[in-house]
Amino acid sequence: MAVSSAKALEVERLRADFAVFDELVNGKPVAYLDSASSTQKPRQVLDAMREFYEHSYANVHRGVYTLAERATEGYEGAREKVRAYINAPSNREVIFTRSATEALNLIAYSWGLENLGAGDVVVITELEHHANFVPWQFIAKKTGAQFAHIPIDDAGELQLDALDEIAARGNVKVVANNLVSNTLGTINPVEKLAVWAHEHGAIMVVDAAQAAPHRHIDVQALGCDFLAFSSHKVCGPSGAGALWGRRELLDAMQPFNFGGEMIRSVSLERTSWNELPYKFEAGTPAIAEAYGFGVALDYVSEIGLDAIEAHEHELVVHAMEQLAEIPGVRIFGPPADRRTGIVSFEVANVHPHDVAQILNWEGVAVRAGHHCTQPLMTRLGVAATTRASFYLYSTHEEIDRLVAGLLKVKETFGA
Amino acid sequence: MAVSSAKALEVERLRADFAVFDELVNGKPVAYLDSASSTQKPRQVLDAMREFYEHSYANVHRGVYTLAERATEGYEGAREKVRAYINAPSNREVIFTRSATEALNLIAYSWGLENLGAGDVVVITELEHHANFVPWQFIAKKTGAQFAHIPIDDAGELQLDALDEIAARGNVKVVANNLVSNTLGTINPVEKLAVWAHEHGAIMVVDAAQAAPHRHIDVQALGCDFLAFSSHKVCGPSGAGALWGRRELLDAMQPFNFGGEMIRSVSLERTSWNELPYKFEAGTPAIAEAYGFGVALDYVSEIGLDAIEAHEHELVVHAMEQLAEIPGVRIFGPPADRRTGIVSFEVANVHPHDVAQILNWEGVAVRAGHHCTQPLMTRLGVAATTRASFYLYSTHEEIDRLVAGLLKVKETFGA
Amino acid sequence: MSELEQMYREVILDHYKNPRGHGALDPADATAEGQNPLCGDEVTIFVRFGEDGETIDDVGFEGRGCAISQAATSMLTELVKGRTASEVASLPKEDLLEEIGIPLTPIRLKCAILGLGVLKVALHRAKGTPLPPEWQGLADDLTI
Amino acid sequence: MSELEQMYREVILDHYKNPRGHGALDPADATAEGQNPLCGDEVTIFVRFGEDGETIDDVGFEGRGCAISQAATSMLTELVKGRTASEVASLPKEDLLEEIGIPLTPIRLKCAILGLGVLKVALHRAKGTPLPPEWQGLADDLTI
Ligand SMILES: Cc1ncc(COP(=O)(O)O)c(C=O)c1O
Ligand SMILES: Cc1ncc(COP(=O)(O)O)c(C=O)c1O
Repeated sequence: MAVSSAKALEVERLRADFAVFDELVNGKPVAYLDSASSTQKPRQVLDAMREFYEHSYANVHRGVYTLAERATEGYEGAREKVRAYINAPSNREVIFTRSATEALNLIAYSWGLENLGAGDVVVITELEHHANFVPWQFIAKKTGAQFAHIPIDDAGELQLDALDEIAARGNVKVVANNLVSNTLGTINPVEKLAVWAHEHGAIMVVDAAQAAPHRHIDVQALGCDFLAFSSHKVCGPSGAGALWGRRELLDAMQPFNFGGEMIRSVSLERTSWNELPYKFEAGTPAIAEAYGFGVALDYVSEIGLDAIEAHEHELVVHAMEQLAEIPGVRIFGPPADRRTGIVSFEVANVHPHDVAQILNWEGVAVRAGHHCTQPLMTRLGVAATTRASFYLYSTHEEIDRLVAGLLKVKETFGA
Repeated sequence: MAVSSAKALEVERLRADFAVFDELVNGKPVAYLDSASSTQKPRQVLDAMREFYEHSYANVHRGVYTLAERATEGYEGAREKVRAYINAPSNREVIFTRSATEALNLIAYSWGLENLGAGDVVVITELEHHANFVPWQFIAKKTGAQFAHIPIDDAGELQLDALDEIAARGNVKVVANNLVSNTLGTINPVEKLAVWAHEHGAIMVVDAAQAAPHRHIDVQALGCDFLAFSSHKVCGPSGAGALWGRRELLDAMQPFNFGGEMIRSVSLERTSWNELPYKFEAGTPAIAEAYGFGVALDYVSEIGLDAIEAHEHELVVHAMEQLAEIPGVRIFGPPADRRTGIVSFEVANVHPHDVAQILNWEGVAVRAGHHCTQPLMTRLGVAATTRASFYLYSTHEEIDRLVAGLLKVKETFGA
Repeated sequence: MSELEQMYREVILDHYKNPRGHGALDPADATAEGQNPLCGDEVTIFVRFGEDGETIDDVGFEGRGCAISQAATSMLTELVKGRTASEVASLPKEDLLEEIGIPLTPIRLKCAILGLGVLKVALHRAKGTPLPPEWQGLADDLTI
Repeated sequence: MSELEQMYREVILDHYKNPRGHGALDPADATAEGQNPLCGDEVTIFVRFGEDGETIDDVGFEGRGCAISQAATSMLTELVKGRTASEVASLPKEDLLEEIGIPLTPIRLKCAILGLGVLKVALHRAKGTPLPPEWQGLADDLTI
């Protein structure tokens, strides 16, 4: 078993940062294999947030007093950390949201409502998460635009030959795709799609919720127009997320939510908007959560995204090898070198809910369901899958426990 | 000086829950008089959130494993706490949002876009916070509805005689008002407005951001249709808020944000919505923050809202008496018995920014600005005011420091 | 007996592997379809009434789901046969859960009662029997 | 000298109480208005050019604001008189801040440079001088 990069990561030392790994479930330590859903939090992030609440908390932006200045500095400092993390040109282009989902809704509403109409085509893919699917479906319906999808092949890869046919249907205005599929782990060719989108005068929207925690992100290299991701999937607190968008586009857009902070002036007759990024941050933001998000990005960056990616790759290779040896287990999606640390599979004649339930008795936490990708489930011909997903703190031993658990599943069901 | 109810509250004991009061600013302990903007957090809330992150964290609702069950229990338990806090009939009617602002936007979009049109009238008041003003202004414009306001008198009280004239303008469809004004502290007659709204077939929207932390709230007694408030103003973390709405209305509304969790089923052709409250909670919610919000409501409820109200009343009486004695200081708004623990004032010939800046050197934290109520500022004929606001941990001594600081302001400016 | 063994006890696995009432009824007097949004599982229920137009003569189901949901729906068909529409409309979920007889976490509870909810919706639509708020989510039909 | 005394030093209070260039110019060759969204303060700037149509002959302002913003705008009028539009368009804010000569927190900085931003917008509109991203927010005009 190759452990070189796992060692490079010093996984055992890192695991000591996560108190949850001392937790026993059914008398066994938790093998947490659901990081694609949400990650656990290191004490560095929790400590920093506590410290912030105790020494630097106030509402941001408007207070002239010291606590408000500190809070604002912490909050705006986090914005700069997000900017650096994705190599955005300016931190005015970084908007804090609750989550990737809210970021994608913001684009769909603020850009979509004004820019889409009959004859236009909104393009998503068959492996989108509902967060980058349903908002576009709604806005397309509302504006009369067509809603088209790029199909995938049996290995879970986008079929780019379908693009010509899609372009023939009308004016392509939006192409929206996740950089990494949360169900299959597929790494999608968003750079290519961005080029194609721009050739057709469309904007390219990248859902990086499942990519940003695991790989270097460079919005300029990707060539996209918008990119969204969530704090809680990258060791940060829940309740925070980020949207990056090109300044020219953000400048021309109407706001999404309305209220305090996002205005320049308000009167009964006429209301105008604050400058970027505040125009898109109505009301009191998730102050301490944005701050914690920034600390989490520091934590992950210090470990190194290359090391994390290499570690996850080893884990996914190991997992796929081990799972392939269990009769009746079928793995969905591309080979290991075309995916991140995510494996979806089925166990013949056992429903994923039952698989996950039995694994839980063994202290192994995996996800069972459609993973918010029902159109993909339809394509795969299943209602649900079982999914194991890894992060910087995951170990080979946890995967071995998953495998042992699956044997127990088969035994229970006589399958 | 009356200290009876302050004693009933055991303020000094409570202050020990708030680490921030050990903080020195410019060598002086912080007199935090900006609680209307956001409150400080007691260790009970911070401890509970930490505990939650370390022992019960996972994404909610979908995991079959133990950590996910615990997280879901914590999150749904908080929903029940919010329900009880405002005496809502059912916790299916309680929706978690980022903030009061987002809750109000949710209503404006989801209810407003479908139900408003030409000939309809949306009624707000002259003392609304921008959060309950600008969303309605936007939706009115978008749907062609009229945007009307209830004026206030010189004491900051709503002039209800204006209602007939407003009703004559068209079909009144929405009446939106804050229960307590964040700038003047005025307690508004929302029960009366709710009766009037219903007589005209309109819905009554209550912004309780500034009321819920300070007074008992009973949505059934208020007779309203929607009510919004924020966690961060009631000792809870930032990033969480709640919307309550009547079930029949919520049932008939389209969702606001789209994505995971809020769907029943998704396909390329047709997508349908999950049941309440999930229909309105797209994506990963602010899990730990909602949980902390619930703990904060417990904290405040245990102290007792009656005791908090009485304590704040004493403070505001004291503050108004003391401020009235300073030549050149003018207090805005109603008498003490018609307001909560909020005092907005001006110091002749000194801009509020300068007042707040000099107070900060004395360790006194107050807010200077328009407090997100520009239409009210216009009515008062000022660009900004200085505002001191109190909470359960505020003391008479802090108010005395405010007064001493104001003398210093006058000295500095020779005013 | 461990909790695991309890949950997957013999009778559950038996109903799962040999579901009673499995299959569509055609024609049917009442029918409805529902999903479990958590996992995408679907169930369709078919009902045939007796001569009085009230008593459930036959009930069938189709769909896919976990052992708990399939076994529960299978047991449900046995439980309701011979009862009237209004009896079933007011049947508390506890009666079915007792039948299932295993401890269920909140999330698995949703699996167990999906079939019952869909049946109540079918009866509501065909016979106008009351549908308490608890079950209304299954009947909502706002969509894109 | 304490920070407080520094911030409200004599010269600031003098400019605040006796602002130079206070008042509208009518007619004016260039004008713009801007707000500080934090406090609602407003400033309107008026510019008159000399015969060359480039050199700022006179500049006036109206509005309301804190001591810092009013003093800074007053100092600004002295700073820019006699310079050309394009010189002022590229004038770094640091030059004005040096003039003000007191330590400013980020929030008070916005007060101090409001007048300068509005002046740059006025010149941009009248003369097409460049308006770097930093100042563009003041010129946005999306509204309800
Ligand atoms: C690919 C992808 N997109 C979007 C999301 C939505 O993220 P969130 O729930 O944090 O908004 C997720 C997370 O489940 C995801 O994996
Ligand atoms: C009366 C009132 N309404 C709404 C809000 C907005 O609250 P939040 O910023 O938490 O969304 C506030 C807070 O400033 C308020 O005082």
